[in-house]
Amino acid sequence: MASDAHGETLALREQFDSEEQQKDASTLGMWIFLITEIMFFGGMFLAYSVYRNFYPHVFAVASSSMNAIIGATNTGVLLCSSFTMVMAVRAAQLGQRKIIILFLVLTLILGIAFLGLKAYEWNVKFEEHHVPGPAFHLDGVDTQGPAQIFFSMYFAMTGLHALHMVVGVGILTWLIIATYKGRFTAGYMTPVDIAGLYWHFVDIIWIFLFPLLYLIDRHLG
Amino acid sequence: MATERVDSVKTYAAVWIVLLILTALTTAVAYVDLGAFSVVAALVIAVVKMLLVALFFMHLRHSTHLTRLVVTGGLVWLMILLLLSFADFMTRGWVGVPGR
Amino acid sequence: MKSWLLTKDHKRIAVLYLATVTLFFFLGGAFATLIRVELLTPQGGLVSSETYNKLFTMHGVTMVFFFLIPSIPATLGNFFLPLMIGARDLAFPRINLLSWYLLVIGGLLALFAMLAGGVDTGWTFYTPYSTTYSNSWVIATALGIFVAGFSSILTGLNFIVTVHRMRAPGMTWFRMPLFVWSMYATSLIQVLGTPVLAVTLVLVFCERVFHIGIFDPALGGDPVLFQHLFWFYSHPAVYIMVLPGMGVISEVISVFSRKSVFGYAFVAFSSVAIAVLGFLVWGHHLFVSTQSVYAGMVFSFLSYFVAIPSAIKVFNWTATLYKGSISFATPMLYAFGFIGLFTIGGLTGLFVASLGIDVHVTDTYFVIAHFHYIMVGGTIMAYMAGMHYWWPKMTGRMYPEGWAKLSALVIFLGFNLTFFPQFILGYLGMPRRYHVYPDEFQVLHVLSTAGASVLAVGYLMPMIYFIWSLRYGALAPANPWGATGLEWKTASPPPVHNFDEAPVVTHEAYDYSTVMGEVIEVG
Amino acid sequence: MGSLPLFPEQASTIAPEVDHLLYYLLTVAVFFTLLIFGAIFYFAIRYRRRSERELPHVIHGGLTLEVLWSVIPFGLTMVMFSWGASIFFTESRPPADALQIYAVGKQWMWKLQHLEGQREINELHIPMGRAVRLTMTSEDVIHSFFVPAFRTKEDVVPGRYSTTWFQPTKPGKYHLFCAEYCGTNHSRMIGWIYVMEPRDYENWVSGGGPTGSLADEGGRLFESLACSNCHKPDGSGRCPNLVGLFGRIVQLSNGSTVVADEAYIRESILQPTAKIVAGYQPLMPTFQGLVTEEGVLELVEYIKSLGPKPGAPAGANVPVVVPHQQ
Ligand code: HEA
Ligand code: HEA
Ligand code: HEC
Ligand code: CUA
Ligand SMILES: [Cu+2]
Repeated sequence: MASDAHGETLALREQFDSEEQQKDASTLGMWIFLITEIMFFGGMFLAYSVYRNFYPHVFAVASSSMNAIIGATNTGVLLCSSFTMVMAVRAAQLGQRKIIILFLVLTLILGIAFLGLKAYEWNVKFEEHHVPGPAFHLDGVDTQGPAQIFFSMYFAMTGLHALHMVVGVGILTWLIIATYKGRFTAGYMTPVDIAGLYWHFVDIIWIFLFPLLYLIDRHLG
Repeated sequence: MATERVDSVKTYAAVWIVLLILTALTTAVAYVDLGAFSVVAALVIAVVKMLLVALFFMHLRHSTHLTRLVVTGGLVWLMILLLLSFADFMTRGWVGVPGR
Repeated sequence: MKSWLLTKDHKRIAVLYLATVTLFFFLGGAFATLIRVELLTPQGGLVSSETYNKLFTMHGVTMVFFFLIPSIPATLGNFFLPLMIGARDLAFPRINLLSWYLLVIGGLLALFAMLAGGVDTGWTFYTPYSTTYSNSWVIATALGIFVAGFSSILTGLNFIVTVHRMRAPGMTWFRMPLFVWSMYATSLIQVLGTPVLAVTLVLVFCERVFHIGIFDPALGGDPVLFQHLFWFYSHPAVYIMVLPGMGVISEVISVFSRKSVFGYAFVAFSSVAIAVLGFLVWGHHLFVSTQSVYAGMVFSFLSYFVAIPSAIKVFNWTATLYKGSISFATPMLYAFGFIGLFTIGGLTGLFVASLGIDVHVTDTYFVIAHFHYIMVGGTIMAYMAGMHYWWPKMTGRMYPEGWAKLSALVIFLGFNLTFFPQFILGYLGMPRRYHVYPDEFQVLHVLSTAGASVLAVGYLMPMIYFIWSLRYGALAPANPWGATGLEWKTASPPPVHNFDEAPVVTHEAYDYSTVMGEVIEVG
Repeated sequence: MGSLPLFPEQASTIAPEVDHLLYYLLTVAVFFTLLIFGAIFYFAIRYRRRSERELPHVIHGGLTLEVLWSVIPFGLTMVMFSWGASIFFTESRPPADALQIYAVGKQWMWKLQHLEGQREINELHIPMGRAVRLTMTSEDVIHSFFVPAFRTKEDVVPGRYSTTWFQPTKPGKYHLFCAEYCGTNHSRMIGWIYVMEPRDYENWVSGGGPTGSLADEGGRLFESLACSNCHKPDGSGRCPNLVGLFGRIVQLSNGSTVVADEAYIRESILQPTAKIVAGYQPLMPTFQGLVTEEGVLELVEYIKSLGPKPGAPAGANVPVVVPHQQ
């Protein structure tokens, strides 16, 4: 890993003295970016908690109208993708290029599967008139307003989560191409590592969204 | 941080299986009437899952103090947002005057 | 041209920022001028109510999001943070350039909104007015602020990583100049606070476009929730606006009294303390919003905690002067102005943090006066101090000292004439955001407008002589003030990679005995 | 124009208290401002640079000083906090015998209703010396009810009730402002408060509303909206008896309790399913969109008039200290 300060290697940028410094900087940068993401989703979690606290009954009814099977399956899919992602990172640590690609592709497929299920779910919501708007209607509650708020939060939260997934899918695609072209070596795998952090973070968000949106007081319904 | 710590496939696989089991568990538990503890159970399981992902998949357990500080900071700030907001929402009506 | 637009050099990016925020300052200033002229008469003859509402909204939006928040961090911070810690550049130069582009894109979106018809929600975008009732360009403006927010986040992220990872050998945390400490604290706020504003704007956006009812009371939503989310960012944001200024003042006070800042560690930690405590007080903007009484008390109580670190700073700066060798160069004059006006602004912050007083003065000109004292009297003074102090380093030219001193004086006088009467107006009950007002308030409004014209002249002067000095100013030596920072150890202006020889730090900051040998007299 | 006052008129019991707190704050502020300005001037002149070569002694700091100038200001601010909070607490709790008046804000006017049925727009007549309690709501955006001479202000929020109160001490005519930005004519959403001698007020108010008292009006609405079909005065049928409801603690079906205040009654009418009374079914339809905010206030007043909580004076607000969620 010894490269001189004004490194001519592909990887080392001129503002850094060493690759180690560069990697530390990138990793720290990514973690800081992730806490901005925590705060970003945090705003929505706040809104969600406030309204759930205002309208517990409506939220329970609305939540029970979700398909928990799809929700649980999707959670599983995402967890599997996290596993394949971490395997890709591991392969990168060991410098096994083919295996990196294999696992990245698997992750990509799982990510797309998640988005597919999500799209299917949204489509169902459309047909059931659970999309906020003039046509909105939820059976089982009398006051449609709070119910609509639940679904507004649902769409905002899952929508922004899905947006992050789409970005993740883009990153994965780029990584696969770059790995294929041989950009990464055992000495320089920072992008894979960092993409991994991002992907797991998006997974963690979903770990919270799933029980909060799909599983409120299921025993009632 | 001279050399990367490489975890074994076994560790990763174990964590992965546990995560899947926890997902099944949280789903199942939702159908049981635990009263107010339903939320608690759901959140506890979610937090455990989060910790597993963060510590193992995101390598937090091998990472520097600084990284851990950053993560803790992020969570603390989230708590500030939630708790101080709820200082309002939970105490509304305490004086028994509408809007106060 | 192309070399500038694609540059990754933090110094050039800083200059790009400088040009951008200056533009927005004069735009915001033009809106302010129109506001003040309009308020000359109680009956509001110059513009319609609708236009007036757009004026103060666009004034607030421009000044806050496109001028003051990026001002010191993105110009002086960008230019000097790497230099002061002995780095070749920021950790992520490409992200740095991206931040600038984001600011420009955000600014263009906001400008588009202004040209297309303007926004009239107030810079605070309170719901349900902003989501349901306003038929102005809320979406484009919100989008602009959203994008500019990411510029701010990325700048903060870049600075934090740079401070952690790029310090020169020997540059320990407690050898860092206080400006770096304050930029670090500022960055923390940018990173932790701005995302919440971003998501709030997304929710407003969704609500406005799809009418889905997240804050809509008609559907059972809570408009006060919006206020919590907004101020969770926007209160800490006021420290984004003032902490960098405090950093500049620490440098300037030290250099021009040729003494180490009194209680260095206290000043350094107070920056971080302000950044942290600043997140605990946002509810003091909601005292009469129907927030619960107890929450009001908690937030009032916590507000006083954030005042203490500010007090510590003010006292330490003043104590630094004691037995110093005090020069009256322009940056120092501005620094004096800053301390005085920030003190007044901060102390009146204590008034509005007191529940009993705030119920009466909230949403009146008292609040307007409070924050202009800090933001204009404080931060802009500090910004001017920093601009004069570092101008020789940035451009390699000296500014004309006489003119500079004159403009500092004009700004100080004009400022007080503009905003002092507003404290009285506010306590008398003059509500803010009023286009027409009862006759009895006119005298004070006229005074304020008179002051604003003096102030405008004061701001135009530096604009002219700075540009003049680019061509005709005397050539600046490497260290014209006898300062200790690493930025003065390299040429004026610095070479592309900042230092010809990688610096190694062996002394604490502000050790003037090390530079006395190289002091060069300046006129 | 004419004379240039520096302080607004003091016309309520709370006004002098607020002003006293202000004097305290001014004293502290002026003291520190003079201290800092004075020190800067003195040091700057006393220690001005006399030669380019001079190098002052290094002073690193002093712990005693740091502690002193943290602790003393902190003590001073704690006085600001507790004094301000105590005034605020008073401002938040109207006395039990306050005169009830309702206010509805709307772009861009104030609509005020007296119990006796008098209605006013942008004007409010009140008796001197008597505490007045306003229950307020908005039909559209947030407004704020601000009377500088009384030093009171409270936002008026759509979708909920807010409360403010004051006790005028001086007859006269005072500004009423809308202090929360509410759109184009925000600055024209102003009016006057007329504080009258109690006897004049009696005359004014007994001039009578065009349609009778607010409660009567509410009773009529109760009939025409067919509330009375379900809610029978004898409590028969599947609906709760509303007699004596106001101020009572209501047991809800989810086990919690709530005090039947104005906000609860409003919610029962507009969002009946939000809180279900224990032992009843969520049968009640929502009246959202069928009744204006003013109408709701009339209904509230009617239900209040249906009989007090045993032992309490009529129309009184019974302060209750039972925690409940909202
Ligand atoms: C840079 C900007 C900035 C800064 C630094 C501050 C600093 C402070 N602000 Fe200010 N504030 C604003 C910008 C700022 N504010 C803006 C823009 C608004 C209005 C927004 C809107 O509604 O549009 C506002 C509004 C505002 C409110 C709400 C008013 C209302 O709308 O009703 C409150 C209430 O508590 C408040 C309090 C404070 C306090 C306690 C501080 C403290 O941090 C001040 C600390 C400083 C000192 C105390 C001075 C130095 C100390 C001494 C000289 C020693 C003596 C000290 C003691 C005795 C303690 N501010
Ligand atoms: C950084 C922030 C910042 C800055 C620098 C300023 C600067 C100024 N502001 Fe600012 N102001 C705000 C932030 C700021 N303001 C905010 C957040 C609000 C609240 C908005 C809201 O309610 O939503 C506000 C509201 C506000 C109001 C209240 C409006 C109302 O409530 O109705 C007023 C009224 O006097 C005012 C005046 C001024 C003046 C005179 C200046 C001066 O300092 C400006 C001086 C600069 C110039 C004058 C420009 C230089 C010269 C030219 C452009 C040449 C042309 C000029 C002439 C020929 C005269 N401002
Ligand atoms: C279809 C029958 C029906 C009509 C019409 C009806 N209500 Fe009700 N109301 C109920 C029932 C059933 C309950 C108890 C369940 C609940 O809390 O929702 C109730 C509860 C209430 C309560 C809460 C009572 C308590 O003891 O806490 C109030 C107040 C009330 N109604 C007012 C009104 C008013 C005012 C109207 C007319 C505008 C009205 N109701 C019309 C059926 C009705
Ligand atoms: Cu109503 Cu302002
Ligand atoms: Cu604040």
